[in-house]
Order: sequence, then structure tokens, then C-alpha cells
Amino acid sequence: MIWPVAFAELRPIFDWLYDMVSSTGLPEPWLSVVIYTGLGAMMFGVLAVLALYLVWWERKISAHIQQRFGPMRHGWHGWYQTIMDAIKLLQKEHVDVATRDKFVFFWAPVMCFVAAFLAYVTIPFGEGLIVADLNIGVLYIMAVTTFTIISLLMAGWGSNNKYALLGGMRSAAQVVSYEVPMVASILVVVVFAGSLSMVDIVRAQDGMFYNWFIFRLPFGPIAFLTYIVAATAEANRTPFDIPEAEQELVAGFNIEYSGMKFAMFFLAEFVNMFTVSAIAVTLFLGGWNGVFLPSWFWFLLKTFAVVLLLMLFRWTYPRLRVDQLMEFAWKFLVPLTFANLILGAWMKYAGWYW
Amino acid sequence: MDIVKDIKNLLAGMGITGKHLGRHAITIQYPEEKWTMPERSRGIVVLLSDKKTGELNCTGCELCMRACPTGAIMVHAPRDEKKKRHLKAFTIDFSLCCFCGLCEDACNFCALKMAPMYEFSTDDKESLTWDMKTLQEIGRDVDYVDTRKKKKPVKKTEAAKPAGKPADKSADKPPDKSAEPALPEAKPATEDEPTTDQPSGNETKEGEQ
Amino acid sequence: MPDLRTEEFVVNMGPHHPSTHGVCRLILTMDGEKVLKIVPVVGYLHRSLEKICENRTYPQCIPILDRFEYVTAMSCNYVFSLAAERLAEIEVPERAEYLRVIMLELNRIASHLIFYGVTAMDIGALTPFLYGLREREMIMDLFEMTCGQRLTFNYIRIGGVAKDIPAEFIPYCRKTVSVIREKLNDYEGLLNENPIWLVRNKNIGVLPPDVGIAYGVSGPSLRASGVDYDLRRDDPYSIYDRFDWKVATRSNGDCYDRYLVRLDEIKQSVRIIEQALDGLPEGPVKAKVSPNFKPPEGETYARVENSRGELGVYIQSDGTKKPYRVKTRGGSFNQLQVLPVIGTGGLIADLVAIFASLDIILPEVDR
Amino acid sequence: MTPDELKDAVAGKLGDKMSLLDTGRMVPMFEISAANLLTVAESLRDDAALKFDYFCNLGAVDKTERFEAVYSVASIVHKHRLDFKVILDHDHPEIDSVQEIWPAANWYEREMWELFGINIRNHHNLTRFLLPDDWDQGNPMRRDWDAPDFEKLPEL
Repeated sequence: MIWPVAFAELRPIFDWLYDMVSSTGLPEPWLSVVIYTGLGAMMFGVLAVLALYLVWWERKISAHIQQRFGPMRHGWHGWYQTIMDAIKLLQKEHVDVATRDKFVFFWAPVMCFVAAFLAYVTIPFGEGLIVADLNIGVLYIMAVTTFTIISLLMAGWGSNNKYALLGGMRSAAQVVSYEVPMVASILVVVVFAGSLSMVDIVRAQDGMFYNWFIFRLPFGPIAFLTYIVAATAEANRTPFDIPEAEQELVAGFNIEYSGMKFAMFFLAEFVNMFTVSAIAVTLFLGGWNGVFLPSWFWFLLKTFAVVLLLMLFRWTYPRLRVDQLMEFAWKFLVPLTFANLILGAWMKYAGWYW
Repeated sequence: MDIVKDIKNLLAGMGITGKHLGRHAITIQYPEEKWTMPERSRGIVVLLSDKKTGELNCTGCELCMRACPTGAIMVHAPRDEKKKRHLKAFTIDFSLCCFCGLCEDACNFCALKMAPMYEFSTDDKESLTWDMKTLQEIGRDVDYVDTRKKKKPVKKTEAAKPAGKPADKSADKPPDKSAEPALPEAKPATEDEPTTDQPSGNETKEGEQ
Repeated sequence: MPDLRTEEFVVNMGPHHPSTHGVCRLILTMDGEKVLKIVPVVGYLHRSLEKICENRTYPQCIPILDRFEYVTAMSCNYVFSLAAERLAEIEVPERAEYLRVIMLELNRIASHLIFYGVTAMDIGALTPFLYGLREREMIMDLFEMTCGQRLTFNYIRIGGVAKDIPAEFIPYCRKTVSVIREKLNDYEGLLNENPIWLVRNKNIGVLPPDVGIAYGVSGPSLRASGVDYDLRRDDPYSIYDRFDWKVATRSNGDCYDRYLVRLDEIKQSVRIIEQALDGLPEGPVKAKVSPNFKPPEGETYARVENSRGELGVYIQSDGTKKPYRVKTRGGSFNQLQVLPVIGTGGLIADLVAIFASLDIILPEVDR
Repeated sequence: MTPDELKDAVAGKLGDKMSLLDTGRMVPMFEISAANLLTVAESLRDDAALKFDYFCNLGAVDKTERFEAVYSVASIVHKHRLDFKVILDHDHPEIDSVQEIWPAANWYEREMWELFGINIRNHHNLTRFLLPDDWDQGNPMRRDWDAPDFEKLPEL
């Protein structure tokens, strides 16, 4: 069996489940398939709830910034409001435009949803709490998060709507552009950790907070800031939310979607936000490292702090224009991150670090 | 440096939103809590009743009906043989009403008032036409100041009364004029008014200076 | 190999679009993100107010014209009353003039606060909208305690105002203006120096002064281009000459200056209100006007400085109770007319910013 | 300039083409014949002492036997204002476009054309403006226009 390395803390439960499944007498390849499907389903459940929770959180945060209440009706401060919303959206009728491209239109939200969840294979939620510690973890995450833009393009194209098409094109340009500074800022960390594996990167930041890469690298703060900026753009959050800029493109790529298809885009956006925050925590903020409290708690705490930062961005800043966005990426972020990367690599080579 | 200044300004913006994050909400949860409406608030038009007798103050003079810019008020008060009006029907179509308050200003008999009530939404447009009974019921507990003149209804002197009065209490009263076929014998008040009304008879008589 | 070429396409922005304030339709011919041609299509909100007014008596016209420019309905009340008073040569009592000025300036602030919020929202920042409306609510409370309505007031009448202010008005009004003055720091801190706000607004949609004058652009939009022209001072009405205030101007004429001019105007309005509250005399609030108001035959075009520019009403009277002809003119009408001139050639995001910065509302255009 | 000075100045300069009416209140009101409109408008705008460069308003009035087109123009520099009107024939109302002189007049003329049925000569863009695209019920601002669903207030 491949997986038991991970999940040290939840070992008894998994052992029990493993025994249950293996007692059925399934031959080995099928046994792994069943187990991984089960793990995937668990992850899916956790993340779906998490995304719903984030939606609620965003609504509360925005409400409090604007001195409103936000959802208050369902439960204490409306805590299950978004669950009810999701149920409502599930029941809603799908309104499809007659001129859509059926295949592309249908699969776009599915792709978006799947792509958003794929990244969680290699995100360490805690010590040993990882689905699979791939030795190319960072590369894998970079690959699958970029997958999202295909779905946005598909949505833009399949809707047969000019606003949607503009939104899809914008998102393609944006995500491709911001991928470059994002990778370049991450590479500094990889260079210093000497590994692409997420677990190894976290282990390289063991100890107190001054061991985190954000404080330890020569240009850690710069790498972190550029990563956050690029990640905001990747997650289509407000200073960079031009693909769905509602004042210009009404709703951008998802203008023709309704009901559950829209909900899938919507939830995927929040899952993406959590993804980029989790990556930021893993790479720069020491991952699960922390004292006294369990590792997964530290991880979630830090991740939610980054999410809060992203939410504050959204409710404070205006939106950039599409060409200014590109200019910012190519003329400012890319040179900065590459200079940072080269400097970092040279320092690593020269041994000037601690 | 430019970048430093920009980052400083960006952080200042976040500081302002962050500062508000901890403050208490200024909105209220509407159906549970409600504003206390100011007393002048113009909501539903209600018919007022006499505090002692409990009868409607309305005399059916139709001034409000003429003042209404949308034609929302319908008053039916035919005269009997002694030229006395009998209020038979008084309906307000709230789907037409624009809540301008001109009817309230036009009324000389404290017969109607715009009460600070606003919850009368419905899903049926027909049910927005309220009749006299309903308006009276709602107006029962509406407080008002009785400013009615206790003058004897002498025919010709009363005619001049409403014309001179509104300026004192600064109410704007735009009743219609005389040439109304639907109202054969208008009350002396409205009959006389147009004739006494000079085209430029609007000088401020008691305005200072 | 066939030539690589792009194709222009037409986008229908509106009638229902988040950034056309109201129901306006802009037919955009676009090359990618670039706007090549703008054709505004208006009339979706045409309620023929002018025709309705022909069938109403003078006092009845005022609540109808409340709906003409509902964001600053006080100005609509006022400009109609002003025209009618000029026709009939009515002298308005002193206290009424002061109350009118207070109300007009409060309404100007309320309108500029909406502008502040809506412009920020069109550029993508959602929070300023709520902050702007928060202070506007206080002004609306003032209006409600005075005349009973929050939006369509019917307060300023021919010959004065409808009612005197209640006792709690003055302390609450002083509190409101001081709160607004204090909160202006928040507004400015959120956007004024924000680099994103600057790149989105600076040098976008530059309106040269000669173009602005030629197209009849008025109010803050024209003053942002450096034209020092304010009807409160230059076509005097009411008692503005008694107060110490400045006409706010800026020089560049871009979206950013149009935004700043409006913030400056809020400050000036606060000054005027404070002085008016200090000097508020006692006395009647309404001249004696017959309920059957009949101005003599004649015609006049009255105009006042509204938050969106020149708000004018032309009344022709034939000596009866009803105006023979009422023609209304709003600032947005001309500002929407100039939009194709200054919006063409930019990106669609710029168009949204320009539309917002001209502060166009559609009921004023369609009437 | 005060209204009285303005009255004299305009009468002195363009007295042969404009005649003063007594209906105007606060601001002098002149009358111009339709043939003179363009020349008068141009000299009003270009004259250094008058300089009416700002177009305020244009509204038509249906007087049942004739049409009046009432123009209001102002000067930004001299801060004065002037109204003038052009009397038009009721059967074949036609007027020159002043949008070459004041571009702002463009939409006002379109509105006048649509709502009153006054034809504008040399206007670049006389197309449907405020009314619905499929409007076929005539010119609604004319006094004799009456739509089947137009409810007047009950006359009392």
C-alpha cells in the first residue's frame, strides 16, 4: 500500500477503514482504487463545505467592513445561509441559451470544478495530512491550477455571448501572464528548499517563525508579496477580477450560466482562493509549523489569515484595467521576480543565507 | 520613492476598511426592528375621525380630490335638497398615489392625514384601492392636532375663509377652479375663489420687509 | 496563408447593464477591448413628464417634476418654483430662502455622495458605495423629518417652502455636516491617493474646455475642465451671494478631476450650510400664494446649479392655472451627448469610468 | 451685462433681424424669423461683446396655429443669458439646424423633430430618439395629440 506514510494523526481511523475494505478480499490494484476514491470523496466533502463556509465568511467580512449585518437569518449569524443557497441553486432550473455550444457549455463548469479540487492532492494540511506527497508537488500544483483557464475559456466560448467571450479572453490573458511571476516567485523557495515536494518544503521551515521562508530568504518578503499579487490574479479576486468585471462585462465568462452550473463556478472560485492561500502558507509561512497546537490547526489558522488578507483586498481596492493589468505583470512583476530569483539562486550558491 | 508611496497608500486604504471591520453595524434587521418614523413622515393616507364623536371629519368637499396630481382620490359626496353634502364613498388608489402630501395640505377640516405607516405592500394591485371603512379603521388611532375652525357656517363669510387661511399655516392648497361640470353647485368657497383671485394677487402681505 | 485580421463587433451595453445608471443603451462598435464607436440610445425611461405637466396645475407639477431628477429632487422643486415665481413676480420670505439654500445644499451633498459611491463601484471598489450611502442616510433623515419623504420631497413650493423645519432639525443638521466633514477624510483616504484609482482615472476621458462648452456640459463636469462657471454665482438666484464660499474648479478635465471637483463641492456645501444655519432668521416660510395660482401670461427659462449641472425649466404661461408648456433641461442630457466624443478610442473599462465620472442619470435625459 | 444692457446691446447690433417681445421675464426674449436664424445665431456666438457660446435649452411650443421654437443661450465669459424664439408655420414646420453653431443643439433638435414633428434642415442624424422604435402614433407633444390609452385627470 502506498499511502500509509501520510495521515499519521488519523492513522487509527484509516487503519480501521483499510481493514474494512481489505477484508472484502479485493485484489491489490482495485483495493488502491477503492481507497483513493474514498479519500477523494472525503477531500471533496471537506472542500465543498469549506468553500461554502468561505462564501459565508466573505459575506460576513464584507458586511462588517461596510457596517452591515450580512446574512443573519439562518442560524447564529446566518451560519448555514450558504448551505441553503447551495440547496436552492441545486434545485434551480438550468436556463441554457439556444445558441450555445452544447458540449463546451456543459463541460466548462465541470472542468472548472475539477481543476479547482485537483490541487489538493499535494497540499499538506498538517503533519502527515496529505493525500499524496508527490516529489514534484509544486510543479504539479502549478500545472493543475492553470487548468482553470481552460474551463473559463470554454465557458466564454461555449456561451456564444460577446460579454462571455471577452471575459474568457481576458481571463486567459490574465492567468497566463500571472503564471510567470507566480512561478518565478515560487522558484526562489524551491531553490532554497532544494526540493519540489511540498512536505520537504515545509520541513525545511521547521522550528520557530524566523525559520519561515518569508523571513529567512534574502528576498523573502518580496517573493511573498509578488506571490500574493499573482495569486490574487490567479484566483480572479478584486484588484484583478477583470474576467468577471461586473461593471464592464456584467458577469464575464459565467454570464449565461444559472443554477448549479453557476454555483460550480462560484464555489470553484472560493476553492481557488483557499488553494492559493494554502500554497502561500506552505511555501512562505511555514506550513503546519507552530507550537502547542496541532499542526492542522496552525495550517488552517495561517491559511485563513491569508484568506482574510485577500478578502480585505477585495473590499478595499478598485479594479485595474485590462491593459494596465498586463503591463503590471510583464513590466513590473516579471522583472522583479526574476531578479529576485537570480539573486536568490546566487546567494544559495554562495552560501549567503541562514 | 514611488513604489513605497504607492504601497503606503494601499495600506492606508486597507487600514480604513480594517478599521470599519470592528465597528458595529449601522443597519437594522428590518422586520424584527423598525425605525420610529418621524411624525411628519408621509405614508398611507388615512381618514381621521373626530376624537369625541368618532365620526369622520370629512365633509366631502372634494378639495383633496382636486389637489391630487394623479387622480388617486375619489370622493363621492352628493348633495341633498338642502345643499348639504353626504359623504357616500371615499376611495384612494394607492397604486396611483405618489405620496406628495398635497391632499393633506388642501384639507381644511383635518379630515385626512398622511400617517407614518408604510407597510401595505401586496401582490394584488386591485387590493391597493382602499375604501372609506378601511381608511377610517386605520386612522382611528392616528394622533392629530385638531385645527378646524369652529366658525359658524355662514355662507358668504366661509367662502373667504379657506382662501385666506392656508397662507397662515403655510399650507399649499391647490384646489381646482370653478368651471367644473361634474360639480354643478360647488361649495361657495370654491365658487368664489376664482373670482376673487387676481392674476397677480400673490403679493406678500405679511412677509417681512 | 490568409491574412491575420481582426473583426469589429457590436456590443449592446444596456439597457440593463450595471454601469449605465438607469436604463441607457450604448451601442458599442468594438475592436477587441477598444471602443471604436458609441451610439447612445435613450428613451427607455421616457415618461413624458412635460406632457403630464401640461395637464396639471402649477402646484401639482411639483410632485410630478420630483421624478424628473430624483437624486436631487429638491433642485427640481426649486427650479420649477423659481420659474413660477419669476412669472408671477412673487417675493419669497427671508426664512424660506435660507431653508431653501440649506435643503438644496444638503441635497447636493447627498447627490455627490451617491456619485462618490457609484463611481467607486463602477471602477470596482464596492465598499465606498456603502460609506457614501451611510452619510447620505443622515441627510435623508433630515429631509424626512422636515417634509416627510426621503426621495421625492415636494418641499419647496411656489412662494416658499411647505413647512417650517421641526425643532430637532438644526442640531441634527449641524451634527450631519460635521460628520460628513469628518468622514471626507475616510473617503479621500480610500481612493484619492490609491494607485489603482489613479491609473484608472488620471488622463482618462479628458474633456477639453472648448468641447465641453460647445456641447453644453455644465456643472462639476465642466468646472473640472477649468471653466470657472457656477450658476449659483454667475446667474444669481436665491441668496448665495450672502455666503462665503468658493467655486471649486480643477484644470485637467479628466475623470480624476471630475471626481475631485465633486469632493471639493461637498466641502463648499458644508460651509454654505453652516453659514445658513447660523444666519437663519425667524419669520414666515411661505409667501401668500393663492391656492389657485395663476401667473400672468409670459414665459421664462429658469436655471439653477444642480449637482449634475444646469437644471433648467422653461415655462410658458397663458394665464390659466395650468402651464401651457413646460420644458425641462437636465445636465445629464448634454453630458450623455458628449460621451461619444470623449469616450471613443478608449477601452470599454475607460468608458465605464467616463460614464460614471460624468455622473449621468437617465431619468434626467429621458424625462 | 444686466438684462437691460443686454437688451440694448442686442437690439443695437442685430436690431434689424430681431425684435424684442414683452413676454420674457427676467431675461429679454427676442423673436427671429426662420430665415434669419443661422446668421443671427452665428453673430450671437461670434460677437465679442455678446459671445453666446453656451447653449442652454431649446424647446418647442405648439400654439395650435403656429409653432414656437424657444432657444436659450448663455455666455460663459460675460455670464449673461438671452432667449429668442422662432415662429414656425403649423402646417409645414421647418427650421434650420443650429448644431453647426452649437453642437449641443443636436439632441434638442432631434427631440423637437420627434415630439413635435418639426422638420430640421441639415441635421445629420434625425432618427428615433425618445419614443419606442415602433412608434406610429404621431407627435405626442402636439396639443391635439390624444392617445387612446392616455387618461386625463378627471376635470372638476
